[in-house]
Amino acid sequence: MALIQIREALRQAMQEEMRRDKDIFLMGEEVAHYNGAYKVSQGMLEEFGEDRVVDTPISEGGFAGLGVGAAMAGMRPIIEFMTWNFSLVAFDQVVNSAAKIYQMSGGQYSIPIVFRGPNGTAENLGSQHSTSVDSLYAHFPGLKVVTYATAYDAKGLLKAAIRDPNPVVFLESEMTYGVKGEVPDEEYVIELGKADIKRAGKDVTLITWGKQLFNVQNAAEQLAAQGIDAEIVDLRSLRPLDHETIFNSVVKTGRCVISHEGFLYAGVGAEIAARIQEACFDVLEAPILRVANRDVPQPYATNLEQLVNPTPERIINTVRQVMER
Amino acid sequence: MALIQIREALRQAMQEEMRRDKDIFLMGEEVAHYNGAYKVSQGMLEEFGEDRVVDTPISEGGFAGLGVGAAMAGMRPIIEFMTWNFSLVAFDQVVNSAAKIYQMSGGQYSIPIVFRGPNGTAENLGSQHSTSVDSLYAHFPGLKVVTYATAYDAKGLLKAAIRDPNPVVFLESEMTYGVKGEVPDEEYVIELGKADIKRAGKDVTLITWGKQLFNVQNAAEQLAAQGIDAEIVDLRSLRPLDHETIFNSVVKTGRCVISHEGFLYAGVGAEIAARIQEACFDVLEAPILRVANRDVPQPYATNLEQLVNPTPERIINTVRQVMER
Amino acid sequence: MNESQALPLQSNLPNLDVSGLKSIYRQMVLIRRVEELAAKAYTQRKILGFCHLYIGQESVAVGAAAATSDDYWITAYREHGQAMAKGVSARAMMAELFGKRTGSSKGQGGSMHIYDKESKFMGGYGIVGAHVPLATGIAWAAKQRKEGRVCVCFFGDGAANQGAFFEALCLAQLYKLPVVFICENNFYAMGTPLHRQSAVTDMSLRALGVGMAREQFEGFDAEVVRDRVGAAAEFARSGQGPVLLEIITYRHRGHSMSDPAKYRPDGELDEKKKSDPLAITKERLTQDFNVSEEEIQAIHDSVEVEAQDAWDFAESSEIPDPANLYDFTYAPDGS
Amino acid sequence: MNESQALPLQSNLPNLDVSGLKSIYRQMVLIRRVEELAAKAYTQRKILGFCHLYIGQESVAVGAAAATSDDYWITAYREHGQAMAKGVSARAMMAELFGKRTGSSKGQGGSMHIYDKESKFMGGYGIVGAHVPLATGIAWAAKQRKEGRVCVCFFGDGAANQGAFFEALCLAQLYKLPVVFICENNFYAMGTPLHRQSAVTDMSLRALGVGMAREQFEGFDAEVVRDRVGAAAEFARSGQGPVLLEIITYRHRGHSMSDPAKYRPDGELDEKKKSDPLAITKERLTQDFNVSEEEIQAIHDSVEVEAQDAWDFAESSEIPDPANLYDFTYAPDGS
Ligand SMILES: Cc1ncc(C[n+]2csc(CCOP(=O)(O)OP(=O)(O)O)c2C)c(N)n1
Ligand SMILES: Cc1ncc(C[n+]2csc(CCOP(=O)(O)OP(=O)(O)O)c2C)c(N)n1
Ligand SMILES: [Mg+2]
Ligand SMILES: [Mg+2]
Repeated sequence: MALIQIREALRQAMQEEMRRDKDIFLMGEEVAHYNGAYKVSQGMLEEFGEDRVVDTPISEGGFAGLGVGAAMAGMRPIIEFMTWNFSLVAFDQVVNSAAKIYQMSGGQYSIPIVFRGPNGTAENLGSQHSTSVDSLYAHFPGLKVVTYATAYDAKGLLKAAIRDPNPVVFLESEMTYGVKGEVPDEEYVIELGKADIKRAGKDVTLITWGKQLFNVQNAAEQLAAQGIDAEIVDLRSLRPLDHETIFNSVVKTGRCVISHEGFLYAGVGAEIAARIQEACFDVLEAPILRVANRDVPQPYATNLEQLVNPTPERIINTVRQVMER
Repeated sequence: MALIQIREALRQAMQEEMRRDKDIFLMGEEVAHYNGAYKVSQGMLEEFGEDRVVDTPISEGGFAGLGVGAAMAGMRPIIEFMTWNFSLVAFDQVVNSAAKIYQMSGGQYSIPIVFRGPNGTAENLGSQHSTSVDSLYAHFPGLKVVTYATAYDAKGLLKAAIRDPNPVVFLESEMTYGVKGEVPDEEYVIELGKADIKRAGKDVTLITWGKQLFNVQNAAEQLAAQGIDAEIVDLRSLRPLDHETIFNSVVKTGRCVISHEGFLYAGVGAEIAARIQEACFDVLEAPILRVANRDVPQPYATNLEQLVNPTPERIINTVRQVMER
Repeated sequence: MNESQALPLQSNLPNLDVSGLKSIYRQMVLIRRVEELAAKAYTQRKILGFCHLYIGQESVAVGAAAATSDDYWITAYREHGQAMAKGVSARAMMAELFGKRTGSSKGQGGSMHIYDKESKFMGGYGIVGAHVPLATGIAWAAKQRKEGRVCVCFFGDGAANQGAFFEALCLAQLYKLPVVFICENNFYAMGTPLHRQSAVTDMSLRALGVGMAREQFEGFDAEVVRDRVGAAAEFARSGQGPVLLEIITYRHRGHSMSDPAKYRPDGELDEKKKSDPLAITKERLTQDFNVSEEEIQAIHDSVEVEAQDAWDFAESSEIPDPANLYDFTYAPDGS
Repeated sequence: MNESQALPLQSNLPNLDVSGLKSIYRQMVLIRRVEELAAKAYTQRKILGFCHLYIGQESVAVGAAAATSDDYWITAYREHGQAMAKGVSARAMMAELFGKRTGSSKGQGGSMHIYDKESKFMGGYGIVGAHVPLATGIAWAAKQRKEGRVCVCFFGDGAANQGAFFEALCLAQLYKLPVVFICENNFYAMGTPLHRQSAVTDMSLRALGVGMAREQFEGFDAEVVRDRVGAAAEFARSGQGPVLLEIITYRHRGHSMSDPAKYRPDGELDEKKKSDPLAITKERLTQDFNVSEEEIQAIHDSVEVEAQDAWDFAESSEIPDPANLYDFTYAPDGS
């Protein structure tokens, strides 16, 4: 076991896979000579050279499309969006090219590509730099959507994403690249589509994913002190969803709160709520509640931003509401 | 009252508003000289001239942005996407420019713009031409999202959308442009944000919007013959949502099926289900079920496409499931 | 460094002999005949959705194929002719249009999405301009793997207004990728004539803004197309970078089967039909190569058989099996 | 028709007198000083998020403002200098950076989103290239309403690779819209030098592909910028169409406050500082207009007061009222 930063875990995942398979390359803005806007790809240019770690001009639609084309022709590109906000100018390439070519070609061309980069709110970046894209991509069959909170998950999931024969949207966070976690010395891969119980509990199920896990864990600790024993389901994979783990937990607790970053309306949380109430109708003792961003474009000022974000306090209050039913 | 096609109703809405306010103009591919790819703007070039009915090159991102800029400078553009599929190359302009400028500028610049065009599946157009964008846009605060099924609603809602000081995503359907309906001779405007009960009933609430209403009505008639009296709530406005009408209906019936075009995952239907189970938990006698596209990119072949689409048969079966609880 | 490469480039292709030219002619006749049958099938509602015919532009695809038969191709939705020129059989083509499981995309794609991995035909696409960046990626792969192949990318005059097209030009030139961009200028984007959609009507000028080699020429003569595309492909193949070709052509039919094409000025179509690609190559065969009218007729007869066979094959093939509905969303693990 | 307009264009602006030049100088000094204070506030965490300084590029905004004071402006996220040159007060600017309700965007926007309707400053934007199409719409409105105004649109060398930029050029040229596109070429897009992000390093060449008038020039001298932007604005204002200007400049600081800018070749920064816009205009004032060192010092003193006042104002202003959180999502009916 080694204690490493999440950015190192991600880097190791890419390095190990690139050493194994010379068809893999990393491409994006500032990934090579600058060593990555957030230093995720530090040193990779040096190891793999300019043909495999490639700086691009600012043209997300262009290089996302380049990646898809390269994947069709048999390579396995990793396309970094400096942040997922900028993927919105490449939206069509992800949802209409990457997601659909396998289908349109009647299964002739698979698209083994990973799109990755930081997602969601950081701090004080304003509304154009704070979008959570989770639900926008998870909406589309043909894509897989994966995220993580810990270094361990980051590495194992990214390796699985790179090996997957399908386009994977891989959501990171610039706020947690520096967070450290234990990672095994030996190789491991975490199967996509499996949620992880990050805390076992019996009173209420808290469902979350990505860095919001930290807020949820914080809330769960405070709740424990108040005598409420929460189970935390970290989805890790948004598409496909791990129904079994989700439903088993809710069947056990009978109560559920979903918390995630980004907008509530037609978010991934809505989908999970809709599925749970369908599958677990008879065991639910309270409505499923959600805690996400308040429904406004992200303001710059700190006091307003904190009001918008799904904080541990809001989670706690919501759980208490659910418990009081 | 006059019996007119939906395309005429839409055209009348634009014409009447353009006569009233010279700041309104219509812009898009083939809207002028060709009279519209689906003839919605037939004759408008002749009436209003080249400065107000404007053909564009194929550059949706460019002319969507042009519209937003013109709105900032005080005009009221109507931007036609030949279909909403093509808005995906302009996605950033809609969600990052149009939706956020009012907020980013601290309320200095409102963006009175309507983006309109046909949405969702037509027939045998393949996966790149069959996207329902409802949830992609409804996700974003700052946008309003409106749709219709009848000629009456089409006209009244489009007029309201044009008058609204905010960006409105207005979803039409090429399949129903030729469908006729009664429209009053005198002027009328339908307030945005109000759902409409298209059929009163007491056993189950069917929630829908857009041309899917026709499938739902078809299903409701068959259900009536089977002794199930369904209430149909036609949302018309997806953002903002008319909670009152939705919840009142579900409180009355205790059962709910939501049916819409497009993908299920993080669709608008998920949001509505999540909200209903939250607000109506105690009165629900069965889980809320959804009937939407099956979770695959739209195939070309007719037999597969029909399997994918949310048909009256699938709605009926789902309602029966809900009734049997 | 800031200047576009001077053209015309030199082509090293040997001249076509009579059998080569006959095969080009046959291919063009076959494309036209299959397209005519597609039009007929469309009116009978055996083919549904959008259907964009290539009639009038055959020389572009067939000429280009004669120069780049082992290279990658990618294109837009007006791709029936290109698919066949590149190697898709009339049967697989027609069956796809009919939505049958024997179609080139197993009935999943339809008219706008013909694919054939075998012949390196990387597909037809429906979002105007969006496939152009894919070409840079295909060329990227070809270059990295030192395949010596280029990627030929077709698109229309209308597509040359899309940001995706521009970004692809930038990337291809920056990385010196082996792409031959072919703008098929048929003077219309749906109902909009070129001069109302672009301030410049020489679309090859787009190359100037990124320093790319370029050439504009008339493409009604398949031999000329073969020569010029060959030259561009040689240039790209040799590592000197991409080329933007604008090939002037004309479509005889409407934009799609549902477009009556009333926007054409009177007489334009008749005028353009004087440079029908089939007539030009036929004249060359009969005048310069002394091919007899009987031989020409024999070509048409054999095409007729092949085209009818394709129809029959399509008609008699089975529709897709509903049991396979979910098989085309995700590639299975390990693939 | 297919050729770009020959430049340089003629400017009809009268020469600047000493008071005009002094006011330009003062404006540049003020921008620099406010930026320096912003840097200081950033290290004290009074300003948060991204913060891109304009130091080194002041002559571009201030020179352009002297030629287009009543026109519309729109730009990207490196816009503090442009906002102030156009009319945003140091107070409103600094208060926005501090996230206060007295800020130009009421604390909603922050560093990247300064707006001021009063001075026709249509905002700073964060998605590279995406604001360029907005400029065509602003110009569209100005043209329709016969305002006689142009829209000046600033963006970086890196932005000239985005599809949005290209589409905007196409539209502006097709509709002959009064836009002056100003590519501020500071030779870097974040850490990537120009020659690694574009095959051509003369970004004004982008105009050739759409037939647009263009000019490239050095912009360290505010007077030159005023003259050339004035000429371009006259051209656009007179209905002849848009112009693409590439103005060569340099940023003295990193891309943003978090970039140490280690990618610069040794000595480059020192070399570039020899053409510091402030030094150039100061020399012109003292050498050609005989302005005394005392007068110069007086300018600096008054700037110091104004900049410090802005800081104090920002610091002492109140943070936004949480009660207004939902007031900035939708404009109220009737507005
Ligand atoms: C992004 C996008 N916008 C609009 C359309 C609708 N559309 C389909 S073909 C076409 C015209 C394209 O013209 P051109 O590129 O010249 O090709 P041609 O049809 O002449 O072969 C348009 C506008 C589309 N498919 N995609
Ligand atoms: C679409 C998009 N991609 C990437 C970024 C991240 N980014 C912000 S500024 C920048 C560099 C821009 O360079 P340039 O246009 O030359 O402007 P400069 O910073 O030099 O003023 C990048 C890559 C972004 N904001 N938007
Ligand atoms: Mg064309
Ligand atoms: Mg720059």
